[in-house]
Amino acid sequence: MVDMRVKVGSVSLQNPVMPGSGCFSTDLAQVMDINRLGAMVAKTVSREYRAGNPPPRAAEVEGGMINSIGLPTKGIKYFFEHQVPDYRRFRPPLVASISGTTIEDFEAMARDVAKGDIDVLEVNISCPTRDPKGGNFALHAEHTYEVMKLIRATTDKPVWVKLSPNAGDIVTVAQAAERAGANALVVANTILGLKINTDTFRPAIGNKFGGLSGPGIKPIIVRMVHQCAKAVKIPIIGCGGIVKVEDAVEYMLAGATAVMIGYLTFRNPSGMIAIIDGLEEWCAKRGFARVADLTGAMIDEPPMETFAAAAAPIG
Amino acid sequence: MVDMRVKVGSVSLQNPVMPGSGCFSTDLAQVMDINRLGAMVAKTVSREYRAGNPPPRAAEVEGGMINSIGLPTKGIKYFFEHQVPDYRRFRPPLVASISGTTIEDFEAMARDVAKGDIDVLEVNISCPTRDPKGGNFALHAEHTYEVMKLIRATTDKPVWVKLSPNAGDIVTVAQAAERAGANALVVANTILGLKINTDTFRPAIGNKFGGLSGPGIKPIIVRMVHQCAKAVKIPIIGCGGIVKVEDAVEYMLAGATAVMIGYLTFRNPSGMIAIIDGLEEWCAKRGFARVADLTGAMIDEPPMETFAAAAAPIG
Amino acid sequence: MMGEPFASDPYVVGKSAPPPEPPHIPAEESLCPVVLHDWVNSEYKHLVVEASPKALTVTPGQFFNLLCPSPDVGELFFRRPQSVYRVNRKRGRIEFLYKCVGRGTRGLSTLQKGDALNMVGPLGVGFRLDPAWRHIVVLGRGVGIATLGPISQLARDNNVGVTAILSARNADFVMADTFFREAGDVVSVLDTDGTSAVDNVEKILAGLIAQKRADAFFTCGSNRLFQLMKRLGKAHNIPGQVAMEQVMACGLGPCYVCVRTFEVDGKKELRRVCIEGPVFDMQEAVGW
Amino acid sequence: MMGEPFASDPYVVGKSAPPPEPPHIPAEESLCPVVLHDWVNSEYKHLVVEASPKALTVTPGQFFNLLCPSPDVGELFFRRPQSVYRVNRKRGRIEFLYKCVGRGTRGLSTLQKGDALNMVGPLGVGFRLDPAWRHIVVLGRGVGIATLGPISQLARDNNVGVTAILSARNADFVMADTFFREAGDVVSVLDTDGTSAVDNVEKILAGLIAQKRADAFFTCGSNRLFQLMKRLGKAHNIPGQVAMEQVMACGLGPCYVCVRTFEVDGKKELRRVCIEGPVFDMQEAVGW
Ligand SMILES: Cc1cc2nc3c(=O)[nH]c(=O)nc-3n(C[C@H](O)[C@H](O)[C@H](O)COP(=O)(O)OP(=O)(O)OC[C@H]3O[C@@H](n4cnc5c(N)ncnc54)[C@H](O)[C@@H]3O)c2cc1C
Ligand SMILES: Cc1cc2nc3c(=O)[nH]c(=O)nc-3n(C[C@H](O)[C@H](O)[C@H](O)COP(=O)(O)OP(=O)(O)OC[C@H]3O[C@@H](n4cnc5c(N)ncnc54)[C@H](O)[C@@H]3O)c2cc1C
Ligand SMILES: Cc1cc2nc3c(=O)[nH]c(=O)nc-3n(C[C@H](O)[C@H](O)[C@H](O)COP(=O)(O)O)c2cc1C
Ligand SMILES: Cc1cc2nc3c(=O)[nH]c(=O)nc-3n(C[C@H](O)[C@H](O)[C@H](O)COP(=O)(O)O)c2cc1C
Ligand code: FES
Ligand code: FES
Repeated sequence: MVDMRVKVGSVSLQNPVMPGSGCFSTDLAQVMDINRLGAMVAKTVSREYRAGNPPPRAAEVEGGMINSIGLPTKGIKYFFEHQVPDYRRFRPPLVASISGTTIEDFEAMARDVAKGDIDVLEVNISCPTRDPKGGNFALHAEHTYEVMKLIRATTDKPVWVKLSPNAGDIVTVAQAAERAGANALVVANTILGLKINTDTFRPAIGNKFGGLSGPGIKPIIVRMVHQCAKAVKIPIIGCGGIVKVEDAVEYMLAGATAVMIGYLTFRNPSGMIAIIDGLEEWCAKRGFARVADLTGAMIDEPPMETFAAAAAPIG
Repeated sequence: MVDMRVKVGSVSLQNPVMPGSGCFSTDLAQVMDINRLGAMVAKTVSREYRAGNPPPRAAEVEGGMINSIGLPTKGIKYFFEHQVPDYRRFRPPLVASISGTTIEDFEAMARDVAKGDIDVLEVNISCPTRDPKGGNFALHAEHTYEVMKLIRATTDKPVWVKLSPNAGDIVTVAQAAERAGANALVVANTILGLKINTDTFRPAIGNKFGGLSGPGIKPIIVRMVHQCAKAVKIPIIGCGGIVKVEDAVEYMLAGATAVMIGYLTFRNPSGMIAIIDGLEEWCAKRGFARVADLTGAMIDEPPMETFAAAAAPIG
Repeated sequence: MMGEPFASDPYVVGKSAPPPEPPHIPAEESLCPVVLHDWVNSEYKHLVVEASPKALTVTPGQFFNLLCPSPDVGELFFRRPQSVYRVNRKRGRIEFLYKCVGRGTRGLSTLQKGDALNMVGPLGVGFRLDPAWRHIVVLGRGVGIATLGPISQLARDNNVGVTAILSARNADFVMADTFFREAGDVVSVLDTDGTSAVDNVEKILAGLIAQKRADAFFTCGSNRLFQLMKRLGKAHNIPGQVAMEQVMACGLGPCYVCVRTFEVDGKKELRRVCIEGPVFDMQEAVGW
Repeated sequence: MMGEPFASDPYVVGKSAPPPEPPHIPAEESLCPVVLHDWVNSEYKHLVVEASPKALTVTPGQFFNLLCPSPDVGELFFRRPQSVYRVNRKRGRIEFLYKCVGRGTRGLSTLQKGDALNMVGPLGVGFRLDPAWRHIVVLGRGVGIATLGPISQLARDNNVGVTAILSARNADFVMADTFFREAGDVVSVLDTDGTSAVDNVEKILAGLIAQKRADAFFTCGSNRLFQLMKRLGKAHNIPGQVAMEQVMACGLGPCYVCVRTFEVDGKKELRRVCIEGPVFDMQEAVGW
């Protein structure tokens, strides 16, 4: 028996696997048992109704996809009146993701959403599909600090912040978020990309630029998780390109306490359940009594070969 | 007959396809006719002998590879005594890539290398395998400006600069390079990544972090090429994940004047030749008399569907 | 690497009992053996698979999201939606009629008899049939014809008369006319002889309306013909349904990739084709 | 997407004449039909392909870089180097003996008779045979045995005596002993009976040295045994060659992925296994 529970700060999860925001809704009850998830993460919500970006909204690329959905939302009122009760039919903790246009808007959103029937507030300051420069507050440490400091003051509930891989220096951004009082980091959102259709000469998606996700970005995000884990004390949730059990393990070895999954669900609708089951099996086979012991267990030494001298750097 | 010639500033190439630095040497004459290339790009050279990083130096990832070779070099003396004459057995223009440790070192390298028998000086200020923060001068606009300004003053030969996709804002770096007098931008070097071996719990490569290349990074780099092309007037050379003719076309549509290829050569040793031939065929089929006409030919409008209103954003 | 073609554990048709599961899970991933897979003309293929009990609950207009094999060594990522063309519940079979247009359908076309097709479904909101209707008109073009098969079959089973207007480039591409003939009258209109022109189709529809053989309209496959039916439907107060398409990622509702524009009381809104459709009210749809 | 499995235009064995090309291109990408592909024990497979004229110029110790099919839907990227185990120039065939260890070799093992294998080669610097030698000793373990095949064959063809010491876990994994027996004497040493212990192999080698049946040493496949041979070679002034392995990307020289450490006059240096090797001077190699 493997103990699959993990704690993301004060939040206890029955297992470390949850969906990425925007890749999950209760519609998935069509194909899977939502109660098996570590947590439910709702689609990012804004205060007002937003239609989102023009279609086509997604396109395949080698090793992944790009999307520009544009954060469509029915607004905060609809969220609490219809979506939250709908989520509450299921047992896992509910993470609400919020977005805002200005720092004041973010603060007000945090205040209003956190007092609702949700368990965790996830702050999406990193959506690349709204700002063509590739993110939002999460591109800069100071901006992140300012917005997170204000948000932190609005609530006692756990606050997670979703960082942007488009930041030039994600480590200082992570440290700024920690200083501002964030309880956990989600590393990371999508990477800004462009695909041009060589038949039509036009961008492949309606908004021209879109966020890259899927297995192709995994080495980049695993690196960021590792760098952040070395630099902060708060837990990290790894997110980007997990499509098999070993990918989840890799994120945890790099320092993640839990993981989020997007892309996989599109191809394998109940893939998250398979990852949960597979992770338990993997731990059992490798003799890990607690999945939590994987966190940060990477051996930070070169992969020395048998005869050490042959691999050692010289000169 | 398609006119395959392109001009990268004052440098005329018989076609727009050349190797990326570090992915080419005259050893490739074992499998291909080097004289068919648009240009030859030599491996980055430093002043002194460098052994490079400990093996393993590369690992496969989904949609690409990571590598950390560590810029091994026999030094500038060996470069001119043995390597340049070796390259000169072939006809395409020779691009020498240089690296330095400090700004003074870069300036001196530029002075010494540019006066040798080479056609273009490529300045590699972006190698992610030397600095674990993911690059070098190319991470910041000011640093790029300073080093390029000094280098520019050392020579009348064309100077290209290879930018880093790890920069948070590659556009301002590109503009700084242009202001400093660079004749062309190479966009871009590899993206810093990490792969952990889930059997051994150790990093997959000897230097822990490595640079990600291959098709998985293409949407990111195509986006950067497009952004830079909008922001600068000097020509851009697109580089990252080209494995088929349409990839080269996509880079040119995004604004590239020419392209560089790395990854493909590892799988398909004479792949560059196939891209040259295929590009000519593609142009002929699509009615382009000059391959140069593809540069920047992306139609910068949404991929509207037949019935425009259905695709238009609302609200 | 992606590893196995699916991380989840699909229901394997003919190999295992359906896994025990809570009753509220209406769709599933299943591995369905290919029984038949033939070209019907130079562009369209007819695919018949053995389906799982859950898959066989599919209703007219619903679709499956198919894991098409890659046609080359590159990876193919998104599933490809295909609506069901025919269901044979007695023999436990589901049929698709699809056009080879790109990598996904080209990959699909490589499946051989006996290969297993990974399908997720049944998905989406299908057609509604009001038993009070006495006669309906279905108007399809190209692949749209496939989508209109099951509703025509259902109408016949409920003793509702069907006139099927099948529009195609030429006689080769009038597919399934014998199948539609079993369900009712068939009128083929072609580009080759000009009968497919909107004007001519309008005349045919006007005639059916005049004869009171048009209690409801159904269409799929052509924006031009959809706009025509919408206009006539509005003018003559005939209820209508349209089956729409859009690029999909999840096929299940969460991702909001598959939206189209709709208009209700002058207000535009976006709806998801995969879960709010693919069948929509004809007057609310804006087109594509 | 990657599109075709190769962007370049390989030489297709049996299908086309070699493309006209400048004479200075010694290696090539070729598509070689599989003639035979059998398991020799639970871990090793024997692969025989029809090879191109250029491929058949391979010399002992050289290798090919093989495009292994992916064993699953994930993409496999790097080629996998395999040295040649046997060449049959008369029948135009090249043979490999390889161990299934990971995704690449598992993918390789799925090739069926008649399938085409995409190979690049011949590559690298092979073994050197000095016709003045009267008797050589080859010492191989595991897959290393395969690599030592061609040099043993060449020695015999040049009337140089060969003693082959084949080290293996147990009798099942002593491969190709009949093949080596054709070339000379075979001594099998096993883990199961302790004969493979370094001490025992040292005794055997000392015996051969004493009998003057060791004009040169050749080894491949075990660092332990390599260190032993290096030590004895140094002590007795016997020239030696070792075939080494390293993860490769290009297999051709440019990328510097495949380096190992060497030591000359107390100075360490890195050399590329793919083009400066895979066969190196035994005294200069440091090991692995
Ligand atoms: C609900 C629904 C039912 C359908 N039923 C049928 C049917 O019965 N028969 C039939 O021939 N076709 C049907 N289609 C269309 C079919 O899904 C597309 O032809 C197919 O996805 C094209 O894939 P491709 O890779 O071959 O072509 P691509 O080259 O990828 O694309 C060709 C066109 O297909 C569309 N497309 C691409 N990817 C997707 C995707 N993931 N989801 C939806 N559309 C996409 C795009 O509009 C694109 O322009 C249906 C589509 C939907 C949404
Ligand atoms: C010059 C040379 C000749 C060889 N000859 C033979 C032979 O005759 N018979 C035989 O069984 N094996 C031989 N090998 C070893 C063979 O190349 C590896 O076993 C094979 O690459 C493993 O691939 P994999 O995907 O199955 O395993 P993986 O799981 O990828 O790796 C298993 C091990 O193989 C090695 N390896 C992985 N990728 C590469 C690569 N691209 N290049 C080199 N090594 C790699 C690594 O050390 C790794 O630890 C030779 C290697 C070299 C360099
Ligand atoms: C279609 C789509 C919609 C998304 N919407 C959101 C969103 O609303 N809010 C958010 O924080 N992230 C959003 N994301 C990002 C994902 O949560 C996740 O960070 C990213 O996709 C990387 O994970 P993956 O590679 O497993 O997909 C979205 C991603 C996709 C593909
Ligand atoms: C093994 C390897 C070595 C490289 N060495 C260098 C180098 O010395 N100098 C340099 O500027 N870029 C170097 N690069 C980067 C490539 O030139 C190129 O920018 C990158 O690989 C992206 O292109 P690709 O996806 O086509 O490989 C190297 C890349 C690889 C894979
Ligand atoms: S395809 Fe995801 S919501 Fe429709
Ligand atoms: S594998 Fe590239 S140099 Fe040896």
